[in-house]
Amino acid sequence: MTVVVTAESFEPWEVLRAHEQSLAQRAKVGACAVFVGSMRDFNEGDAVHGMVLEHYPGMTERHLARIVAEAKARWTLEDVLVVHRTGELLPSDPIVLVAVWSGHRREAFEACRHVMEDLKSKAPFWKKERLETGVRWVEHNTPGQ
Amino acid sequence: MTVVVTAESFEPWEVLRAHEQSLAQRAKVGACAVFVGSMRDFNEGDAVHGMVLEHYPGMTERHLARIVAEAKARWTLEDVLVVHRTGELLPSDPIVLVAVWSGHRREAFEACRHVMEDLKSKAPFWKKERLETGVRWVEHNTPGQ
Amino acid sequence: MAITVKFFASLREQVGMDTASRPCRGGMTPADLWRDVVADRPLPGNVLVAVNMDYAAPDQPLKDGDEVAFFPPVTGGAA
Amino acid sequence: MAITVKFFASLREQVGMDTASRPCRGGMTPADLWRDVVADRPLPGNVLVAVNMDYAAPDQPLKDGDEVAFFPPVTGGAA
Repeated sequence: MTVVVTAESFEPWEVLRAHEQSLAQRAKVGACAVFVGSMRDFNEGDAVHGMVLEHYPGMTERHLARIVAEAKARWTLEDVLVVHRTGELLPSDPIVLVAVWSGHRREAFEACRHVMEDLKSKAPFWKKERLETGVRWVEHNTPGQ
Repeated sequence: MTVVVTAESFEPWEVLRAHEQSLAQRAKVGACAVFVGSMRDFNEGDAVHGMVLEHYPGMTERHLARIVAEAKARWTLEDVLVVHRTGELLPSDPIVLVAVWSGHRREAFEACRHVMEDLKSKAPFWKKERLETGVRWVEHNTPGQ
Repeated sequence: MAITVKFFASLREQVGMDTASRPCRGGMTPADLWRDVVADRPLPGNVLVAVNMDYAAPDQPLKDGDEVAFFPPVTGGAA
Repeated sequence: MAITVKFFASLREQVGMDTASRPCRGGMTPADLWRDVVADRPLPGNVLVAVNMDYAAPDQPLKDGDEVAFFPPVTGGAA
């Protein structure tokens, strides 16, 4: 399992291609479920020109690793990959990637969605949006389930 | 929306990278959910060395397009991509790719899973496995939900 | 004109043909067509029927020019 | 030794500091620590507390050397 928190832009499909080459037992994998969250150019009715993603270094990595470990304990998974951006982002930049490899699709779907919801509700990240008229902190998350 | 049925091997992450470049409104997309199904080297306790995927040309494309259209009517989606292999496969070859782009993660997750389950239960594909001892038709699908 | 019949996958191997053609009789159904083409065994209960590439019931009336397919439960997608 | 205090995001901007340090008193809690550091306003009800990078209650007893963080509801991930 791999957790990456990075201030560098990342290309999710290239990250997935490279990571999959590293899987020890690719022919045990029948299913891979992936989620990619990216920055939209609008939110709550306003045009958004950019974003700063702040986080709590140390606690972030610790909690992402715990979320992934909990998923591996609950489902039968071959591998899990989580990548999360920090720093300055522009519209359509990838923010988060969650990928789960498993023998069967049910496990892959359920674990991927669970890791994503857990991450949103627990991992210490905060978004500050740059609007036409100034900046604002995002106050709450949209419900995902 | 795009549906591809192909006898050629495909690289899902490269297909996704290329397809995403074609999205008209990338900055409207906040969420992308993807499922990739690939060939395992075991099934029902037996080692599987290869597989032939037979389909009903014409009906396959027609039903995949209908499944995608139903998903677009039910959820607010920016785009949907479905790719399904036919012909001779080897272990770890990708079989199916379903990708859904949406403004929000709930829609992307739900639509991706729904399209995948619909595809499995309705699209006219049949798997014939090559075992150590000969060939056998796969008789039924594993439940996904 | 006539009715085209197609068989797929394990059913194709069992009946020993992939395509056939039969004249259309008034009120004919896929079940009737099966009896015309596969004389030696009844239509298995788990076999799926498509008429003109849409799923159909075995007792749906057919018309001249229809394409009828018989096939086993589908097994595409992933594990 | 002492207790390290960290503030993040909008809370960091509101209290006007990102890090502080305070001596540890016996039986001290994060709520006590907040009063020591942010004299002019009470601990907001929606503020989250972490002690040594684990979520904690505002009344959990602290010990010397702990790192205490105060921050608003988290908003990572995707739309």
